[in-house]
Amino acid sequence: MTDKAYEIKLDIFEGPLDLLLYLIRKNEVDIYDIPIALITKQYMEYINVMRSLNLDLAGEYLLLAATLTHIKSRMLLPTSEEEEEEDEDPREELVRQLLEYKTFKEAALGLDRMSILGRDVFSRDQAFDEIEGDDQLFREIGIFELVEAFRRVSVGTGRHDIMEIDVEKISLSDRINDIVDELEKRGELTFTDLLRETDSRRRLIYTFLAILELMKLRIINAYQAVPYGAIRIRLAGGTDG
Amino acid sequence: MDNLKAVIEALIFVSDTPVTVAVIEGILEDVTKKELSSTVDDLIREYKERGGGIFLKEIAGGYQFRTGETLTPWVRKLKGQKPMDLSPAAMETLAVIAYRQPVMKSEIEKVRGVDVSGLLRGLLEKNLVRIMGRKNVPGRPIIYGTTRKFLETFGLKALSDLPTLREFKELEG
Amino acid sequence: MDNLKAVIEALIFVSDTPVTVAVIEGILEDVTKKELSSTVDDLIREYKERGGGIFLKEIAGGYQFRTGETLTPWVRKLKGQKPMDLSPAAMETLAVIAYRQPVMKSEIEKVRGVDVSGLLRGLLEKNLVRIMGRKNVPGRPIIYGTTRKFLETFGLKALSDLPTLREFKELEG
Repeated sequence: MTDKAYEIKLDIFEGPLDLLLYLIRKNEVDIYDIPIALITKQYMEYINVMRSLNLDLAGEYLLLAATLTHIKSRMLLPTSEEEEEEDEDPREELVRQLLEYKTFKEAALGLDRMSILGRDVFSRDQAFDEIEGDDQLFREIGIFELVEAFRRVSVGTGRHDIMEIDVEKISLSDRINDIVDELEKRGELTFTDLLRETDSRRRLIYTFLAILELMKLRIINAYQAVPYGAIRIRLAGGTDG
Repeated sequence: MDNLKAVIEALIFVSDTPVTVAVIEGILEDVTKKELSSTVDDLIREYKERGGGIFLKEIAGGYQFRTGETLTPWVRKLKGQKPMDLSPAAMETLAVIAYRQPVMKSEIEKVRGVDVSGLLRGLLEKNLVRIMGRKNVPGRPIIYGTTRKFLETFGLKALSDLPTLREFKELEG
Repeated sequence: MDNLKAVIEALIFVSDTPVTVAVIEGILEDVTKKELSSTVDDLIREYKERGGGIFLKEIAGGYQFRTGETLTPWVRKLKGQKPMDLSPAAMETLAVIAYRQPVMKSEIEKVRGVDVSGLLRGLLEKNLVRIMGRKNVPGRPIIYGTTRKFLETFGLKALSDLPTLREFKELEG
């Protein structure tokens, strides 16, 4: 095969597994019994051509090259007779991966063959809407749009403290919201109302942290009628006005 | 052409403005204007005789499907239910509240760099944002957080389902 | 109601997204769900038997008029726009998400053997894929799934309407 032939094929591969599938198909070999030496050799040839063409070779191609080489060397190792039955075929994991990839590659082709809106079939264009919509109704908005909006403002300020929000911080907000919800519903709660026996350690910690944060912000007040009595919490000063 | 009527119908259907005979002629090259006109007339008659919910009408020198005039009340009712979108500015304000809550207005403004009073009012009215309380310091600033409806609108089980910016950045590859 | 069929037809016609039976029910208050469903079915059959340029289809849990599949070349000519084009790599990524959802990014990458960050972002931007939340495993990774728009784009009634995945013979032992 000449370099020219490689060149034509290069950009049509969706990744190393795709290249491997192509080689298996081209050589008309059984995917369940891949001649590893032959396929590895051809795979390396492709990799070398890509390199010589200074193509940006994704690390994944090299990773699979290493895997192939490793399998090849394992296939060459002699195995003793009693080991043989237990030993799995060194190719097994790779074959499994290839079969799975092949399944989804075909599923993708299946999707592509469907009647795609805007490509094969069309619905009616809606240029304008003469009637205003209802303010209380929302279409379901994707979280992606929300995060994207947050990223936009954060990048604008260039401030690191804004960017740095972790799962812990958001989980704490969850607990804060739950507690305020409960207080709005019931007016007053005791400390123990907020803690359930079934709570995980993590949830207990978040509950305490949330109460501390709410007290620090003075969104809630804590009372104790008698010494050592139940600690009661209320929303401070009401939420209106 | 066998399916001339079907093609014309599809063309008029997908267009958001009335379709003229000249436009159809440009698409179906080997059909005469006369043939086109008579086919469109057939279609108009068919829809009229059928007496369904939609009719083919001649409008502004072209043709367009329109809903029957007697059906306007129902159509209006449907259109009135059309869900609203949030403007990018409202979305950004909402995002800051969602991620930074419980948060004061001054903090939101520091991040967004502009006054957010109007946007906040809008989000409160839409019940996506709520007042969680007032901080007991001079000026008694209001503290904001998100609502249950916020979670529903975004299909979230809890706020902790929100991705962090670090996770989001990973998508840039 | 005498003109129930006409009203339903008009409602589906004016909407820019598939209209569900629930939405129609909310507009026509005194009609039963059963009556609505059977009337919609009548309409679907009518358009099918007529074999014209438009058809009523069940899409994403609702109903929408769409042009006939054989008319694509002409409609495309009228539209003159480039259709939404998904690269084979994007289509593969979408296929893994569609069939494996809710799915983590790392799972998609394991199947495809390549990094999918950019592709995932593109699919999120096109609103074909959405963030569904987090998986309850250590690290709470983000999980992805398909959107309503995915169903609309591929003309599916529901996810269960996806063609069955042709799984390959598992390895023995």
